[in-house]
Amino acid sequence: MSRLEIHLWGALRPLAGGASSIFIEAQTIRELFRKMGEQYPGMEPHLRRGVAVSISGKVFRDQLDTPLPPDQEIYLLPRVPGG
Amino acid sequence: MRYEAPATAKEAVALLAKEKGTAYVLAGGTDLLVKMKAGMVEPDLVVDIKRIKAMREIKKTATGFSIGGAVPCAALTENAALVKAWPGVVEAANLIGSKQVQGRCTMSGNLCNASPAADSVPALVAAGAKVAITGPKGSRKLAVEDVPAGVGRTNLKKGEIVTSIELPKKLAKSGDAYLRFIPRTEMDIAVVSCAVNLTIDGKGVITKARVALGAVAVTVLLVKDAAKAIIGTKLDDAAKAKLTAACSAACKPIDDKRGTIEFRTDVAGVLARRAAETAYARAGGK
Amino acid sequence: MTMNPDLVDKTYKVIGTRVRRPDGVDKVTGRARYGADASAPGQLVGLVLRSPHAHAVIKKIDISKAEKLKGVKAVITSADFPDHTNGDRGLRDILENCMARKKALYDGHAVAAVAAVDARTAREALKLIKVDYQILPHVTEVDDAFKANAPLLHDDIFTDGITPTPTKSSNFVKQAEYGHGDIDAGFREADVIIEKSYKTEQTHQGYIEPHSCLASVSPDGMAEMWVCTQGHFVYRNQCAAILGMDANKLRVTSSEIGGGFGGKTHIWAEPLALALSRKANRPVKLTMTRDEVFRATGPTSSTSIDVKIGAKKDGTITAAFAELRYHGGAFPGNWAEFGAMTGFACYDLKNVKTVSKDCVVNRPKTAAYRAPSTPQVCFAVESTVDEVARAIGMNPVDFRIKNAAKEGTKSSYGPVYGPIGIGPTLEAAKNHPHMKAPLAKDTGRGMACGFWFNFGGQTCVDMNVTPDGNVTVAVGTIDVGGSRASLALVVAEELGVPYDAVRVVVADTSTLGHNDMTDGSRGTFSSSMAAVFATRNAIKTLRERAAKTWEIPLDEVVWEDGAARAVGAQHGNRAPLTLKEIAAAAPGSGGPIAGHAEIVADNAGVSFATHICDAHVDKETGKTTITRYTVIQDAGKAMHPAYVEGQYQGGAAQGIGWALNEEYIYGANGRLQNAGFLDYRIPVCSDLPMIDTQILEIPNPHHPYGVRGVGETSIVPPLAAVANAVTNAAGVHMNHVPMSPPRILKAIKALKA
Amino acid sequence: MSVHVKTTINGDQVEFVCGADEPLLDVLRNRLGLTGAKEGCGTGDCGACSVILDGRLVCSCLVLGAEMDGRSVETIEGMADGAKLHPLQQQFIDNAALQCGVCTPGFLMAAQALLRKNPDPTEEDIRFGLAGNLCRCTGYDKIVRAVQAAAKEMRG
Repeated sequence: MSRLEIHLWGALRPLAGGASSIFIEAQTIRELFRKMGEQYPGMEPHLRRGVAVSISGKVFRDQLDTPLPPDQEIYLLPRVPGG
Repeated sequence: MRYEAPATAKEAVALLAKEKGTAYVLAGGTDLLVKMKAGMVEPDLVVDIKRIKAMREIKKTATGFSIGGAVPCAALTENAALVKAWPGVVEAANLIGSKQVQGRCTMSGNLCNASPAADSVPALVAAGAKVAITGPKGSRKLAVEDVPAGVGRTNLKKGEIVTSIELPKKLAKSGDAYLRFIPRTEMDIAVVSCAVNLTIDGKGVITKARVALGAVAVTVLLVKDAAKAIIGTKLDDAAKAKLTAACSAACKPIDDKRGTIEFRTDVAGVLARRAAETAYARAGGK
Repeated sequence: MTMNPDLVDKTYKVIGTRVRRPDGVDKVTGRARYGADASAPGQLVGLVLRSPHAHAVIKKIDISKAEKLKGVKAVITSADFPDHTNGDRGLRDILENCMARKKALYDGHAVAAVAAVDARTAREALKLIKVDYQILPHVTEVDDAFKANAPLLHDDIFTDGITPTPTKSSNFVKQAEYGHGDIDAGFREADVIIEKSYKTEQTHQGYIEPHSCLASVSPDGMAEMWVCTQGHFVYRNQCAAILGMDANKLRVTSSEIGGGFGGKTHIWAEPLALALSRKANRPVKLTMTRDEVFRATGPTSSTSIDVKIGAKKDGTITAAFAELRYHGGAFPGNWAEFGAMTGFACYDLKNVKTVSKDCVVNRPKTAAYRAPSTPQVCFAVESTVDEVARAIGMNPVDFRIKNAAKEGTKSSYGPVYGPIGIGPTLEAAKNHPHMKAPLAKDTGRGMACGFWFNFGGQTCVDMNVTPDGNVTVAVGTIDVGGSRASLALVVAEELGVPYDAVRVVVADTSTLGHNDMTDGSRGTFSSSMAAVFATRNAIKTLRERAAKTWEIPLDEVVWEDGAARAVGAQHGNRAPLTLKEIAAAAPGSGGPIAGHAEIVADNAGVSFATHICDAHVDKETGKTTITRYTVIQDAGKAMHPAYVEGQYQGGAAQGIGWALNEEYIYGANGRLQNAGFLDYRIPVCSDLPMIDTQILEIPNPHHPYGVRGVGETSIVPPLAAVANAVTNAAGVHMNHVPMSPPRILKAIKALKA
Repeated sequence: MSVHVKTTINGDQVEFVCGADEPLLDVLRNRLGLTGAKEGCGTGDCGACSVILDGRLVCSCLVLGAEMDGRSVETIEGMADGAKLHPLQQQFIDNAALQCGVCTPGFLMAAQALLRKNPDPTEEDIRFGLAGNLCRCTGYDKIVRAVQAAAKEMRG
C-alpha cells in the first residue's frame, strides 16, 4: 500500500503539530479519513463537519470510495457552501 | 377601523370633526397604508376623499390652477396647460415613489404627510402655491410653506382637510425647476432637494425668484438669501456661486441612513445651481 | 490545456438552443404557485415575535394573556423546542437561531410565535406576549468584535486555529491560514509594494419573495410542509432533526421559488410553523414580512480586509498577503476562511499567504450569498492589483494576464489547478470591443476578475417513459433559474426526441431520494449529469425491449435519434422501433420503462470570470452611473444560452448594487435602520445599462456534456470592477463598499484638499 | 368593521366583504383566489403586487379593498385573451425575461400600462416606466428587450 503525502489546510495544521502535510497509507478517501481520525483525534470534528479532497486539482466532496492514486497531489480543504 | 367615503367635503369634515378616536384622511394612501402596515398608526376612522368630485379635478382659474386634493400626481402630467405653466411642479410630483405610487399619491397628501423630504413641496413653495382648507369653522387659505409644522406635523386643525392646491398664474418669462438627489435613479426618498422659480426681464436679468430646499431641515425651507443672490443677475458664475453658498448656509440637516450633514449641505448648493440653470433656461434666459 | 477532446466543437440537436421554459406560461399568467400561494383547509396564520434588542437576556416570557385571546390556537417559545441536537454544534446554532433560548442575540431574533384564526388576531396576540429582557451591551462591527473589552455573545467560543487554544472565551471564532512560499522573501524582491485596508458592508440576497411556508402536523406525527426553498430535502432533514421527528414522516413539497441566491439554503421560521401546527393541530401558514426578511434571515458578512501585494517592474507579482476579518452574524461561521481560500485564486503566485479571522457580532446569522465571502475579498484584492499595475505603469489587463493562474499553477488555497479558464476570459476581455470603446467625460473604465468554486453533490433523478412514448423526469434539485428547461434539453438530446416530449418536475421529499440543495452553482451541473445517467439507463432498457421484440441479441441493437435500430448484416434492414412503439409494447415486454440515477456529482471544476465596467461619476454629488458593463465567463457548455446569460447578468446586477448602494445600516442602539426595499437600495431598472455577456465554452471534462456551474461567479468581480472604474473616472481610491455618493463625494473632497 | 364591496375585476362583476383596513392585495389573494399579484414588501417599494385600477398602474398593497366599490381592476389573471397569451407575456417567455418569475406578474402589468400610454417607448422610457418593479434575478436586460419586442409586435 502506498504511503501518501496528504497536504493539510491551515486549520488542520495545528492538529498535526504544525506540519503542513502528513503521511498516511490509504487507498481511498474513506480509508484516509478513518486513519486520520485514529492518528489525529483532534481532526475528528473537522472530518465530521466535512472535508473535501483535491486529487491533483479535482475536488471530491462526497465520494468516499474515490481511489487515492500514488504520485498525485492530495490536498484537504474545508467544504465550502454555495449561494 | 371604520372606512367612510363621503361625496362632499362638508361630509368629510363632519366625519373627521366628530370622530373621538384617531382619524385620518385617505387621499392616495401611499403614506397612510405604509404606516398602517408598520403599525405606526392605528386609525379608528379613515375618510376617503376620492369620492368627492370637486377634489378630483384640475381647474384653470382666474388666478391660475386649482388642483383638487384627491388628484393623483400621474394626472398632472396629462394636463398640458399645467405642464406648460409649471413644469417643475409637475416633475417634482412625478418623482414621488414609482409609477405605481404616482398613480395614487397626491400633492396634498405629500404636503400633509409633512415629511421634510417630500418631493412636491419645495416645488410648490418655490411656485408660491397656496392651499385651500375646509374645516368645521369654514374655509381658509394658507401658503404651502406654512402647512408643515414639523416632521409629521401640520398646522391643520382637527377636522380640516386640504381641498385643493392653488398654483398662481405663470408670469411671462418665468420658469421653475425641481431637482433632488437620490442614490438610485428612482424609488428613493430625496436625500436633499431644491426647487427654483424665477422670472427674468427682456435683458435676461432675474427680477423675481423663490428658492426652496427639501430634506435639509425639519420642514421644507424657503431660502430668501438664495433668491437675493440671483435677483438682479443674469445667473452668471458669481451669482451661481452666491446661490450655492446661500443654500448650503441655510441647511440644518441631520445625519441619517440616507445621507450625512456634510453631504446634504454640499449637494444642496449643487442642486440649487443646477435647478436655477434649468429654471433660467425655461424662462427664456440664455 | 487538457480537456475532453470528444466535447470540443461537438454539435448537438437540442442542447444549446433557446427553447421556451416549461414553467413560462404559468409564470406569465400568475398561475405559478410560490410559497405564499398555497392554502389548506382550516389554516391558521402564524406570526413571530422578534427581539427589538441587539443583545439581551430573556429573563421571562409571559404568554398567558396571548393564549387566552379568542382565536389564538397556539403560542410557542423556546420551551416548545427541547434540544434534540445531541452535541451537534451546527444544528444547535440553527435551533437557537430559529428561536432564541437564553438570550436574544440580534435585532429581529425570534423569541415567540403565535398561530391564530386570522392575521388581526395573531397581531393582537403578539402584543399580549410580555417578554422581560435584561439588555446587554452589543457589538455589531467586525473590528469591534475582536476587541478585548467587546461584549461577549457566547461563553463557549474558544478561538479555533490558534495554538494553544485560548482558555478564555471571546467573539473570535476561528483563525485559519492559506498559502505557500515565503512572502517576506517575496516582498523583498518587489520593486513596488501596495498595502491597503478595505471595508465592505453587509448585504442581503434581496430575493423578491419573502420566506413562506404552510405546515401541517397531525397528532400521529405525519407532517407536510409546502415551502419556498433552495433545498427541500435539506429543510426536511433539519426541521425533522430540530423537532425530533423522523425525516420520513415529514413530507416537504417545494413551491416555485421567488429567488434565493443562498438565502433560502437555511431554515428560519419553518420549524416555528411546524411547531405551531403541532401544538394547534391545524395547518399553519407563516409568511415573513419584508422587514422580517431583512432583520431575521441570513445576509452576508460585513468585512474588514488588509491586502499587501508586491511586484517587480516587469509585472511579476512577487508576493501577496491578505488578512480577512468577517463575521457570521450571531453564530460561528467559516466565512473569512472561504474568503481566504478564494482571494488570490485567480493568480499564479510564488509567495502567497492569507490569514482569516472569523468572529460573531449582534447581527442575524450569516448565510451564503452567491459565491459567499468572495466578492468582498475580490474587491480588496482586485482594487490593490489595479494599484500595483498603475504603480509599475502596466495596463491592468496585461498585468493580470501576466500573473494569471493556469493549468499546473499551485492555487493560493493549496491544490494544483487542472485546466482552468481565467486566461481565456482575460484574453477575451483584452480583445473585447468594450475595452477599446471611447470614454465620455468623467467616465472611467475598470476591470476585475473573479473566482469561485463550484460543486456537485448528492443528486437523484427518475426518468419515466409514459405509455404514449413521452418522457417525464423527476428531479430533487430546485429550479431557481430555468434548470427544468436545461434538464429537458439534456434528456431530449440523449434520447433523440424533441424537447417538447420531455416534461421535468421537481419531486417532493417523499418521492425521491435525498438531494442536496440548489447552491454552489450545482443545480444544472449535477442534475443534468444525473439526468444523463438516468436516461442512459432507460435507453439500455429500451434497447433490451427492442432486442426482445426482434428476437436478436442486445448488442445488435443501438439507440439513435429516438429509436432502436438493429445493426449488422443480419438485421440492419429492419425498420427502427421508435420510442413510441416500444412504449406502446411495454406491457408485454416487461412492463414500465424507467431509468434512475443516484449520484454524487463530484469534481465540478472551478470557475472564473472577467468583467469590464464603465462608470460615470458626478464629481459634485458623488453619484456613480454604470454606463456600460460586460461579463465574460466560462460556462463549459451552455445548455440554454439565454439562461446562462441570465445568470451572468443577474449576478453582475447584484454585484453592482453591492458596489454602489446596498448595505445594512445599524444604529447606535444595534437596531437595523433600513429593513425595507425603500432604504436597502437594490438596483432598479433605470439604474442599469444593458449587460453584455460573452459565454466562453471550455468543456468541463468531468461532465458528459462539458457543463460547468455558472450561477455564482458573476457576482464576484463587480465590486472591484466598479471600484476600479470609479478610480479611473474620478481619481479617488475607494476602500469602502458600498461606494455610496456620500462616501465618494467625501473622497473627492479629500483629494481636492 | 367589514365592508361590502361590488367591483369589476378583469371584466367580471365581483362582490366581496373585507375588513375596512384590508389592502386590495390581501382581498385579491386571500378572498378572491387571485394569487398572481405577489407581496414582495407590502409597502409599495417592489411593484410585485401591481394591478391596473381604473386605467392607472398601482400597487395593490397600497389600496384598500374598501375603496373598490364601483371601480375596475385588471390583474395578471386577466391579461391573456383566453388561451392566447398577450404579446408581452409571450415575449417574456421567448426572451427569457424571467428567472424565478415572482416579479413577472408585476412587470407585465407595469409594461402593459406603459405601452398603453406610450406604444413606441425608447429604452430609457421602458427603464423608467418599469423602475417601480424590482427584479433581483435578471439584471433587467432581458426584461427590457422583451418589452421592446412586444411593443414592436403590438405596433404591427
